[in-house]
Amino acid sequence: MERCRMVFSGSGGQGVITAAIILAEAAVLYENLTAVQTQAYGAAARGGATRSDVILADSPINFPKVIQPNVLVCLTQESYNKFFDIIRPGGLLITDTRFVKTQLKVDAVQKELPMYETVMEKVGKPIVFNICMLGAVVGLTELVTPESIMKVLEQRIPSGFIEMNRQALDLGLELGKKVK
Amino acid sequence: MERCRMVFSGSGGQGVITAAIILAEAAVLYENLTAVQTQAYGAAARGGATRSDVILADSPINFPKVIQPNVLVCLTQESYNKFFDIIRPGGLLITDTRFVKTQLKVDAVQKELPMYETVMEKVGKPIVFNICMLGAVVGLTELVTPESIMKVLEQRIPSGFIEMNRQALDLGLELGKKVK
Amino acid sequence: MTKQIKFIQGNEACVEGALYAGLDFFAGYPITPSTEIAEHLSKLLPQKGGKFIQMEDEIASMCAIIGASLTGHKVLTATSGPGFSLKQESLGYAVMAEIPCVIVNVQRGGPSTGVPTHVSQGDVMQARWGTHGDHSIVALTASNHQDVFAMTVEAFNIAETFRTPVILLFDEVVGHMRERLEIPEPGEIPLVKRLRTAVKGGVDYHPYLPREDGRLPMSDFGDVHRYNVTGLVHDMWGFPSDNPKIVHGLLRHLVDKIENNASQMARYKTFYLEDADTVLVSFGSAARSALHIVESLRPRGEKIGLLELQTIWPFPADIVSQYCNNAKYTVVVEMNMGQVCQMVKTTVRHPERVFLANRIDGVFITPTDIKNILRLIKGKGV
Amino acid sequence: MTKQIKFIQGNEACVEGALYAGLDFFAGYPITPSTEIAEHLSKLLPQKGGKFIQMEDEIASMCAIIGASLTGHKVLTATSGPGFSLKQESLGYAVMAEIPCVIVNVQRGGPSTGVPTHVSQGDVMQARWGTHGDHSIVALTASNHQDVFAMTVEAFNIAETFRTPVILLFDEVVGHMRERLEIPEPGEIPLVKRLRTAVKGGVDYHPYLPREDGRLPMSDFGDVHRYNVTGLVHDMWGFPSDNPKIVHGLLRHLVDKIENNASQMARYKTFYLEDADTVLVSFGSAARSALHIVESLRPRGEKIGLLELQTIWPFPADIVSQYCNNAKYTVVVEMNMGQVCQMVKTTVRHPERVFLANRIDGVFITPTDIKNILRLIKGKGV
Amino acid sequence: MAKAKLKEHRIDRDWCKGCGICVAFCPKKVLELDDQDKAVAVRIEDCIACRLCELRCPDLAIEVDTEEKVEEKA
Amino acid sequence: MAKAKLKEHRIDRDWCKGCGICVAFCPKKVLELDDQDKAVAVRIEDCIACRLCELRCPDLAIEVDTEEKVEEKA
Amino acid sequence: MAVKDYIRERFFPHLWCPGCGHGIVLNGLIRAVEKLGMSRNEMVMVSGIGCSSRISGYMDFHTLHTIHGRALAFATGVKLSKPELNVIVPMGDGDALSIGGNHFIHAARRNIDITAIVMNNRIYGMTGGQYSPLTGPGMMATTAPYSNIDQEFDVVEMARAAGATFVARTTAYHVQQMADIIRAAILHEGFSVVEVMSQCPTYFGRKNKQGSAVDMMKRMKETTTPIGSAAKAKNPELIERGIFVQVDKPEYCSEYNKIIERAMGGR
Amino acid sequence: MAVKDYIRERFFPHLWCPGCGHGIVLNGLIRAVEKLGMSRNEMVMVSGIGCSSRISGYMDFHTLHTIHGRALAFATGVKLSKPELNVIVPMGDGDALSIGGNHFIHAARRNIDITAIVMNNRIYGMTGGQYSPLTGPGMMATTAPYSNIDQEFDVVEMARAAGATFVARTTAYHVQQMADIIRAAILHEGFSVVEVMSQCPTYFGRKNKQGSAVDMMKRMKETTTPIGSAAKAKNPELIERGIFVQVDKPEYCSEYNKIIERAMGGR
Ligand SMILES: Cc1ncc(C[n+]2csc(CCOP(=O)(O)OP(=O)(O)O)c2C)c(N)n1
Ligand SMILES: Cc1ncc(C[n+]2csc(CCOP(=O)(O)OP(=O)(O)O)c2C)c(N)n1
Ligand code: SF4
Ligand code: SF4
Ligand code: SF4
Ligand code: SF4
Ligand code: SF4
Ligand code: SF4
Ligand SMILES: [Mg+2]
Ligand SMILES: [Mg+2]
Repeated sequence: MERCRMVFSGSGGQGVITAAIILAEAAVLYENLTAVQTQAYGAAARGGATRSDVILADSPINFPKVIQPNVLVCLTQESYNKFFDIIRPGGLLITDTRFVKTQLKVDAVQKELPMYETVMEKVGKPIVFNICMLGAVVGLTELVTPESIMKVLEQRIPSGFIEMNRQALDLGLELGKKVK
Repeated sequence: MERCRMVFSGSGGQGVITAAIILAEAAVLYENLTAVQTQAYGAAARGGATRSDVILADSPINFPKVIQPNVLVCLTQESYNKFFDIIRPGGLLITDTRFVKTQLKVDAVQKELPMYETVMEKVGKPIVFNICMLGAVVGLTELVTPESIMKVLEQRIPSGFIEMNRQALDLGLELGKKVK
Repeated sequence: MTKQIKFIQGNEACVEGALYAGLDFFAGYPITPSTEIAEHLSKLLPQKGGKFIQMEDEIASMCAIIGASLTGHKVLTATSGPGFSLKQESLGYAVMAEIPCVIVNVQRGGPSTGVPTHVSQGDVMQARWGTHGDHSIVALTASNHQDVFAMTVEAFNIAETFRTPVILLFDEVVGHMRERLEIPEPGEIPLVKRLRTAVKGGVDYHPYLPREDGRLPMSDFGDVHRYNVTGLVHDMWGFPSDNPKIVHGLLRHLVDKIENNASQMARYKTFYLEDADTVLVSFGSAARSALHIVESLRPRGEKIGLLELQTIWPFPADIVSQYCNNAKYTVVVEMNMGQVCQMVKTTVRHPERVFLANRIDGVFITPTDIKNILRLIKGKGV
Repeated sequence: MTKQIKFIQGNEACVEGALYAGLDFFAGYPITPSTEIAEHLSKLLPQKGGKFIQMEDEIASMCAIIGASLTGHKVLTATSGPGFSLKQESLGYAVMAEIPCVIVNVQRGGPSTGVPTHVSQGDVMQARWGTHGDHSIVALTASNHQDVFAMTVEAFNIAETFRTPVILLFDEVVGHMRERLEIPEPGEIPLVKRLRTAVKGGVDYHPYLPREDGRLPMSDFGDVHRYNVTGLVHDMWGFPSDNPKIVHGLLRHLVDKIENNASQMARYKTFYLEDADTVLVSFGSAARSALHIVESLRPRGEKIGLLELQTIWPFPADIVSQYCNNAKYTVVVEMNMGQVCQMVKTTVRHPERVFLANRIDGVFITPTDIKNILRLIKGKGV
Repeated sequence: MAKAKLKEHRIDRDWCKGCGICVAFCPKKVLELDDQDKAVAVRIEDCIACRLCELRCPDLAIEVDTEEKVEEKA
Repeated sequence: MAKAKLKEHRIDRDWCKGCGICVAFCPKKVLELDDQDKAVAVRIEDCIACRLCELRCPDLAIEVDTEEKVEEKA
Repeated sequence: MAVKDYIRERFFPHLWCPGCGHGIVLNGLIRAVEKLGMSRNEMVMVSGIGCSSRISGYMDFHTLHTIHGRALAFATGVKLSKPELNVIVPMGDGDALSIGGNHFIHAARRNIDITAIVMNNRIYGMTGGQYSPLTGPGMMATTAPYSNIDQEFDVVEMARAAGATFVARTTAYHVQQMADIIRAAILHEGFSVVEVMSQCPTYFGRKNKQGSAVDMMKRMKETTTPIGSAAKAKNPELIERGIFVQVDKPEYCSEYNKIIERAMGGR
Repeated sequence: MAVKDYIRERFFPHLWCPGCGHGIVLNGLIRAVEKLGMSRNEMVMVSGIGCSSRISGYMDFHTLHTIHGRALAFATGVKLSKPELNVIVPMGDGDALSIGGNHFIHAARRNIDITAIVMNNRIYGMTGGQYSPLTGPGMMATTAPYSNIDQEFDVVEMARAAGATFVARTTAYHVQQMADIIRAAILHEGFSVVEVMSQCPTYFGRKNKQGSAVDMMKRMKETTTPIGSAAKAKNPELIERGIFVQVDKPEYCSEYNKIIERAMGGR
């Protein structure tokens, strides 16, 4: 597989870091891939734009940070403004329609998806917004299988919440596949 | 003048350190000599044998410790036993008759003086025993003048006690001169 | 049976290594970026009957693990820069009283509060010289989670073997990064148990008398041998002494037991060094960028390799000389002002061929940074 | 008028120097062998309207003097090994926040409680590297009371000039020994006053923006400029920043202001070096024995001299090279395991010609010790 | 002190973090959070200018401007 | 407990530092310091074996041996 | 002066989480200082490290942001060297009573004229939710995953026993009382301690299922009562608010001035 | 066992000065332990640095002579890691309440089963007579040449406020009471504090013209009284002796064992 470098960004409460970890963990535990996940700490992490980097590969990963992501996800305007220009030429830029207005042209495939709206409409819980986003990423990139993601989720969350997460993941997958 | 290295030894309460300081201070402040005084600290200083080293000279003194003293004063048996053999060949060894039995032969001039007895008899205060000792040393060696010692004492002690100290000093001087 | 695989932070890998090594007592005080070590142990230690305690500060934490080591337990504390500074007095006590214990310092940007959430490797010299008086110390590090695990186990083994505190000098990137860890089977990595005296009760036991092989068997507090432990210079029974012979003997023993065994304690990895004329020397997370650039320059024909140090103290001078003495360029890659570089310079035959590729701005050094510095060093401009 | 002559301990000479330099605030915690400094200041400071406070520990003492420095006062604390270890965190704060202050460490035998009442010079490397993170430090020492006085004044001058903590690294022998001190007339030794900003109230003042000459004018707390002081990396107003440019700039500034001025800060004395082929390098009380042996060997025709270092940090590499590069034998005389010797080796052209004449047993090194070692070094046996 | 008469609520939308404290503890239920989670005065006429919202705001985002205050300033 | 009957005062002259505490607080004035400043029992017959001297000695230099104690040991 | 004259506006919005009680302490403190009408130039704020300690960066005083736990030691140096300054030391519960406990009791013992404000959120906020010496048994924290077994200090009792001459407790909910108490504390000559119960919804609240900041503040209202109230008699579980200690005792800097007089006279 | 079986005879005569109260504490402690009949192998004594701390070198227990002020932190590690041991921590007043104040209040707060004995001579003996936090205003010390202005702690009040569950005070004069109290303190399950007023004739006595050790002990007799005595009512200056606090509260190691049970059950 091609090495895939990703940056997930958004604001504190949106769960972008968790999403990044789940993706990477799925790749490592269930797809026999190599993955490294890092994130910004400190003041940078608190106010403003949260960011988590994930690299997936089938060989050892030494340098763990992402400088130019193949995939960039921005879930807030602030994170979009801050990070849009780091996208690797020809990369994939995913934004949420509710939170981000993409005024700026970049050399990348831009996908503006109504992830938040869809989640709120169909699930009604903002808490699974990040899982929907993950679904969209997986739908668009097919880096790991949805089953692997679900296996990670089953380890991580109380069984009562699994269904809700599966629903959000599926919604994301659909959104992603649709625009592929 | 010849460089004179001295060791004053005894037990905690006898004031040998004070005596050493007074002698050195007299030399420096009133005789334009060079002097260095050191002493043992810690457990060594608390129980057992107290020791203070003094070097007097008319040129700079670099090495401040005394290895082989020209003059060794021992005011207790313990200090005598511990230090008698460090005396410089041909040096002067002063002991107090009340506290020290000199059983051991050394290559030095040995002076056994009844300093404590004399002080107790004539002054009645054991506290000036050390000043009497100092008098004896000065009497024997003429390293500094008694006046210089008195000047130091006048700076250091309340005027009410000066007389007593002068008396002790004189008693020592006499004892010293007598056996010279 | 398939091995247990985890996708975790470096700090957790350290926790896993410590538990594998037989840790049963942890005392600490939270501080970024080491806190996760305490957090995970607060959960995992009692599950195996071990003890976790959050003390009132870092000083107390260090003292508590020393106390717990003396009752016969494997002990750990974890901190970062400011806390590591606070521990210096009690760390010196552990050196003097020869207490097996492991101290993790997940380095962050200093001096002082510095940039607490950013990466740095600025505590290398402090680890060696932070406490007062002549002494020696062991410090290990690692660049990835498998090695974090292994070096943590190693730290406990060295602590027990040499009756000494061992410092694990990790950094923020390794501590916080998540990657794969495969937990070795029990027994896969050999463990050094506490060496306990064979001397029976009633027979004179010397807690501070080295055996012929240099090791000093211990006796647990609560056991039949009652002896004294002190930070004063002491005799072979542990009682204070200021006898110059004893002072001399003890200080030499404390330093020699570490320095004379430097080769035995040297842990390192080599990459592409067989024919390398340019040798990168690195450690911790910086070594990841170093390896990255080595692997990307090799295909272009550059004879470049990497010596990754895992033992920092005692400084593995033999290893460094061996690999760097004949190099045209030795380039030390580290995130500080050249603390290891200075050591390499004093070690190799041609100090003038030793260069520093570093960053000190809290940003993780990139392969590109190193590449650029290599060009400059070789006179090729930017 | 005749000068004031005193016959006092080295610790008192330090007190006299500090008062001469304009000391007006001391905070400390007693510890052997530095205690006399506190004791004398508790008496003398209030006599001139200054303040003495005995704090609850050494950490608090260091913090208190930093606070007092910020209100515009010249400040001092004094301690020994264990206390010096405890001060490391707050010492790093003083480095980072650029606080002029002076810290005396009257060294004693370490590590840990060691031999508290015996002489040692074992904290040389700790003075340089004791706190976490990259940084630089100034450390001075002296071998006799006149120099203790002068170096104490110097310490305050350097602290003010460079806005930095300065360490006075004395030792038990110098601290406790009594000898003559001649107090210089007021004005005889120039004093550096606190450089206060000329910026008026209401105009933007930058507490952390160096002037062209590198100095940073201060403003007292309570004065018209309200600014921020922090141990975090900060911008020119003193406010926290983790901007990599600012991090880099500040760390370089903190180190460069010291290291680039090493020559300006180098204080040393030379004895009989003109034609010496054997150069003793020494400092503190050890230099007394070194000078003694030099002066006793010279009349016997030996070409031996002494370089006495008074500035230990920043290490006076230029001076050491100048005097030792051409020597047949450079012999470092110190009471530790070779901490300065190691620095000399990394400095001179022929490290293989550098030797160590030391004692580590708590006993003051004698001229005879040095003489014997010289014979051995020169292959002449005992 | 004369009883204060409300002039306006000045709410700094950049500073307000939408914690809802002012809303919850306003004795007259004057305030609400809008759809962007910023405080707004919706029943301004009920306000008794008690300033509790101002005092309790952790973000110093709300100021209750009263007539007196204006006079004071003059 | 049976009332103890005095057998002897064992005073370790090497340990005794002559502080005089035992002397001052003996309810029966049994003890004195000799010319070398060591405690000695001078009015042994007055001793009531209260052991206060033993308990208060900072140097563990004095032991009051009683009959019972001897029996206990057997 | 207007409220905003006391703050450094350029750092706003501040870094505290939404609903963090520390912001309310900032608010109350400003009101207290405003009423006192003291010049900002005579005010020094000294803080340690923690979310709470960030407060010094926001106030337009002379501000000294120090190291974790040691603020009172730095403050002692500031105050004793220049007693005419007003020194305020806001502290987190960990900062004040865990690592900083010794400096706390010694400043109290000396009765040096400093105002200590303990912003007690019962948790280490800045490092992400570990238990503090004020968390109390039975509560959850990231380092107490099986619930906490550490007994808690009573700040008021500790301050009193150590010798503080002004000791009070209030909450973020009772912001008017808070402002009044802080004002009285600053005016008090001697060491004054004000414990302010402050909510950390992000860690303490979340870990202990205490709901939103609003819920936590409601709980402050319900679980506290004025000192000596009838309610307390009925329900001894209630936590008392108000001024517990307010006595006159020799203040350290004044006492030191007497030492100086004596020393100078003695020459 | 005989008294001498509890000591390391080869270090006698000990290093304390003639008449030093610390020797009487040693004496009283031995009597207490003797009565308890505990095996020396289950006793651990942990001390810091100071004249007082030398006591650990003289007792034939497992002895841990640590660094100044930190003994209780070391002791916490010993006790928590092996709760079946009896841990006794003798401390100087400076050791316990100056540099070690924080560990003192935190050990008390945790109510860990350790017996702390504060050998209070109101001075730093070992370093030669500087004032301590228990010296008290008006006294002389080498660092208080114009007389001390530092207020003193009340050890009993501090221990109580911090959470100690056994708190007592006695003196070197009242050695029988001392032995009884130390015995009760060792038996108490939880953190126990015994303040023993101990004379330092060499420094405190000499500096404050209090005469010989005997005179100082007479003063202990005259200036103290049993808790709640009629004498105290008449003369409130009198210092009370006896057991001030003796309550049952969850002990730290037992509580931790419950955590272990919960954690192991949870697997
Ligand atoms: C010496 C040291 N130890 C630990 C830390 C890490 N640290 C920073 S703030 C903090 C505790 C914060 O808790 P608290 O004082 O209650 O303040 P809060 O954040 O809750 O307001 C800790 C442990 C540090 N900065 N320095
Ligand atoms: C960190 C540290 N600071 C200071 C000292 C010096 N010191 C040793 S004992 C002591 C105080 C002794 O007083 P106290 O604790 O009351 O015991 P005492 O000697 O009076 O019994 C001091 C300050 C030290 N050893 N270590
Ligand atoms: S209290 Fe302040 S921050 Fe919270 S919602 Fe109201 S205005 Fe906004
Ligand atoms: S001033 Fe009072 S009534 Fe008016 S909005 Fe604010 S809280 Fe409500
Ligand atoms: S109490 Fe003890 S040391 Fe003192 S005089 Fe009596 S026997 Fe001697
Ligand atoms: S046992 Fe009692 S009566 Fe007898 S000598 Fe001792 S103190 Fe006096
Ligand atoms: S973590 Fe807690 S204390 Fe810190 S800012 Fe957020 S709510 Fe406030
Ligand atoms: S100095 Fe004081 S405390 Fe120390 S041994 Fe002597 S009398 Fe006892
Ligand atoms: Mg808190
Ligand atoms: Mg004491």
